[in-house]
Amino acid sequence: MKINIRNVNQVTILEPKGKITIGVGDVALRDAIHGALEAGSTKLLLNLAGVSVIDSSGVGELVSAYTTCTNRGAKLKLLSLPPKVVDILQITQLITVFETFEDENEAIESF
Amino acid sequence: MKINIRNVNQVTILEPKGKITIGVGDVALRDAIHGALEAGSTKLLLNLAGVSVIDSSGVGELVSAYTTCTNRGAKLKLLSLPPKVVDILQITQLITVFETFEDENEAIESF
Amino acid sequence: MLFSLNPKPMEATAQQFHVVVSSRYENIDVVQTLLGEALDCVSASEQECHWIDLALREALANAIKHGNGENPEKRVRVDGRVTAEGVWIEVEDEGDGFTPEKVEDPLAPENLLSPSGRGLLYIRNAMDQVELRPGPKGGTLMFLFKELGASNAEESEGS
Amino acid sequence: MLFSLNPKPMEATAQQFHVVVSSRYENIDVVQTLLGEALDCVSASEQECHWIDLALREALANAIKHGNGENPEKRVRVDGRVTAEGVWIEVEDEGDGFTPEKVEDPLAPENLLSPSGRGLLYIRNAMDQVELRPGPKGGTLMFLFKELGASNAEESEGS
Ligand SMILES: Nc1ncnc2c1ncn2[C@@H]1O[C@H](COP(=O)(O)OP(=O)(O)O)[C@@H](O)[C@H]1O
Ligand SMILES: Nc1ncnc2c1ncn2[C@@H]1O[C@H](COP(=O)(O)OP(=O)(O)O)[C@@H](O)[C@H]1O
Repeated sequence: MKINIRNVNQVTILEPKGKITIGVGDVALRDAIHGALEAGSTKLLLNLAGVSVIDSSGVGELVSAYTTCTNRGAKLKLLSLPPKVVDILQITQLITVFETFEDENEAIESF
Repeated sequence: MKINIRNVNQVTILEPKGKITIGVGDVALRDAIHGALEAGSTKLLLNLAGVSVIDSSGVGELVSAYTTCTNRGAKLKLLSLPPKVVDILQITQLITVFETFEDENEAIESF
Repeated sequence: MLFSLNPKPMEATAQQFHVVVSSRYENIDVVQTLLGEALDCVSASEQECHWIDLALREALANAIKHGNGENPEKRVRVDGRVTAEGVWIEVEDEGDGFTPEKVEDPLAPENLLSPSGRGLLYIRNAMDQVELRPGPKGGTLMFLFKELGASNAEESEGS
Repeated sequence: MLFSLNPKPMEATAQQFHVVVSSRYENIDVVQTLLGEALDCVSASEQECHWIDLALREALANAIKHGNGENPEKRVRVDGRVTAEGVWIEVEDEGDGFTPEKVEDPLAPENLLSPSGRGLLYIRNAMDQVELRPGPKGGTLMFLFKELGASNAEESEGS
């Protein structure tokens, strides 16, 4: 898994590519989120378009990222969820927990 | 497999890293050798220190590289063969076909 | 005679695999490749492959993590059988077993934002039948079955 | 009863695997992982692992290339059994078979610089026993055996 990170209008956009699964991908995601928070970011947008596989550990990391951000007064929103990721978040009733967007500009303006 | 290529005193040094095995690594090696020859190189030095696995297809590519170079009036020599590669070339009586070196400078000066 | 492995034959109608791997998460992808190969042969749909893949990943992750405590010396056995009718998977670990009834419900409001505890739910959602049993040596044995070629309505439960 | 895979048990003393993969060179690494896992369990030496790995690679490459003509629809079966005493491997392809006696000697002067033709020689060098036979459906069946824990002198034949 690779994570591309860029900043637009003070929003940190994280774009993981590949598998967010137990062992490697989940840890990489956690590190990237923590890095952005350490750098002082309070507006995080996670673009999931490039996620090919996610498992329960990956979902757990999404939830942890969400609660960590909230606890720190930062906001985490999700962008471009592939249908399979939507399915997987729906099964565990998490889809409504997250604020999700289809369009990057719309997401950026929402913060 | 990745191949790093650099030039020292008109000698093209090719440094493959990883597996020279059927399907991917063998083709990558062939392409790199052909590329160097197309670029006009006549002195090629193949550093095998980074080769983790080689199979008969990889050995076949070494032999093809040798004959292609010879047919074109270029020279191909080998550098830093791991013990396992030496074993494998010995089994098929190829070790004496190649001029091999331990030391890069010595190899470069030999051309 | 040199050999007596007595292997299962290569059938046109049933794909089988039997593997034992050490408790490393990288091995999940290795086993996953074998399942994918078997599913390819029976032309399972992309949706079916996706859910079975998820179930197997979760089952292996549990075996490696909770069963074998990430101890690479402990092993996980996986047997699979795939036909046009369905997929049967058996996963066995060398752990101490557990009582599935005692596992907390990840959909309970107090667990909704828990960082873990969703694997079994995903497995049950993805497969048609899930059975957990103590293994012969005290570890966990998990049996999974999913019918293939079922109606689309059934397949896309999750969506 | 949900299940009847009737798998081989997870033994402490013998590692077994049974896989069927499509004719793609990437799958050589998948099978190689399973062999490596099995060899790990019996603490085979690095030299032993290296030569058995090479033999299996060559056997699979031949099955995929010459046997199955790189047709990904055709499959290769691999059965392996590893104990502290030795390694048994069986590889079956879905090709048309061949006559090993007709294969040219790669050590003959006129073949020494041939771009191919060395695979079987490497296999024979790496293993203690090699048997080639027509498979039940006309493909090639290859049986390989190598003793483990033999003397170092024997192991490092190639060096
Ligand atoms: N193979 C296993 N061996 C022992 N305990 C297990 C096994 N599989 C699951 N469990 C137990 O069931 C719980 C729930 O598992 P699961 O739903 O997959 O979520 P998670 O793995 O995120 O904890 C685990 O926390 C563990 O206590
Ligand atoms: N599984 C197989 N099915 C059909 N022919 C085979 C098989 N394995 C080997 N052969 C034949 O034996 C020859 C020698 O094989 P090998 O020594 O491995 O060298 P190479 O693969 O480089 O040709 C091959 O060229 C092929 O004609």
